[in-house]
Amino acid sequence: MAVKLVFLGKLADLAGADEREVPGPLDWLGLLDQLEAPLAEELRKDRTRIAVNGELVADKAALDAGDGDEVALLPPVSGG
Amino acid sequence: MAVKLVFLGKLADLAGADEREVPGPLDWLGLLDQLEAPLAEELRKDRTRIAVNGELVADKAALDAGDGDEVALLPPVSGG
Amino acid sequence: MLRRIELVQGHWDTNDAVGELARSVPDAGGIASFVGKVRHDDAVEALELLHYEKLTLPGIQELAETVSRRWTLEGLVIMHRVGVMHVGEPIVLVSAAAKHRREAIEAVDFTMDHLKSDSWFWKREKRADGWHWIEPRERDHSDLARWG
Amino acid sequence: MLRRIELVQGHWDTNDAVGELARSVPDAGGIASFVGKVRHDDAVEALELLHYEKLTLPGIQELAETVSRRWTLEGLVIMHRVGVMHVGEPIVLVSAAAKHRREAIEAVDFTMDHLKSDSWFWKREKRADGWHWIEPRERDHSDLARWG
Repeated sequence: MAVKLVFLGKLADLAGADEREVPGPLDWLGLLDQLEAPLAEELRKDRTRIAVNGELVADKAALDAGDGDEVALLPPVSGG
Repeated sequence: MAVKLVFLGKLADLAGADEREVPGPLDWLGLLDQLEAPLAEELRKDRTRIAVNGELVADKAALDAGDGDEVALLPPVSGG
Repeated sequence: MLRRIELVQGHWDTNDAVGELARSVPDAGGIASFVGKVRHDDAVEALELLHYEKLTLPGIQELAETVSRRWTLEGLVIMHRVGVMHVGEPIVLVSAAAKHRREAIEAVDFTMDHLKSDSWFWKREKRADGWHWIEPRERDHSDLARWG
Repeated sequence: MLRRIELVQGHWDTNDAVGELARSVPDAGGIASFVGKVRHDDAVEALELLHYEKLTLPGIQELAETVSRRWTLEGLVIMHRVGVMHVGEPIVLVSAAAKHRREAIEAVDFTMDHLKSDSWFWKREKRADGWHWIEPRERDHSDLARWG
């Protein structure tokens, strides 16, 4: 078991993959630690959101994910 | 030749026919003269319009139709 | 611009007309449509829409001109049924194709408001005791006022 | 109320979906529809819409809930294409059936504004030099502001 990171939109390009597994538990600083600099920079932007198991996290700094959780990194949507 | 009167909507019911021929020339008072009282009453209402050969008459009192003209009596539309 | 303005005498397939418009203007990014149908009403057996040849279609053509000046459209279809019709049958189809969504939707909205309140149709309903003429609705006039 | 909310993987016939809605809600007096298609653009070879399973469809279902609370509808169809698509293909269909015209038209307008600006899709275009991500448009946000 681990935490599954899901990269959406251009973040998948930056990550070089749609998904990645990282060891849990995972908080905000731990997540930034796991990411290459360009990804971490995108993630810090206000308009980049995070969801845990499909639930949006209101305050990214309060991220609290454990083994088996799916953490999605969501850049601004381009709309339908 | 004569003036053709065309009755639309409920005016056709009142006239008992869709069309009627009357002698020309025909002005506003002459037209009222040609019509039975219930029809004349409807025609006097502001919202009842007149068209000559498909052109709306802005001021009914200025009606001026001659032989061969088609005068349409138009009650308020009910819409499409 | 493709334009199709018609009075229709019998039942017709509104989907066919929308599909034909879509095929005719492949570059349009969006197509907005509205289909109005005869509503079910227990008391009403049939509806009849009467028109006056010298005014009704020319009036709708003029409305189409106004719409085409006000919005940038690739195509505009206005088809309006006349004669006797029954519940569930289409009365009117308005379909507008445009590069941009808002133009297409607003053009349909505007056209419907004007058709409903401001076009040369006289309507009557057949009830158990015979035919009854329908008077204009206040609502139609307030709809029209939206467009300034 | 009939509701059909779908993400569509391949090409589909929007007219079929509108026709099916019309048959399913025979009492609706009006059906308003909007179809958005991939616009022709010399520089763009293909368009790809990506979605996130845990958010995109649930988000559209929530939008449909909001629309159903705000307007009295007989039926609502929202179908949105995902994956790679080409010029002329439909991206989105919104179709609303209601007793009253204004409800149907406004519901479609509102749904489109929210789908375009506020739903979980990421879009990229394939040009001669490869794929490019599309940034959100300012226009989409001003469209949304119309609904207060």
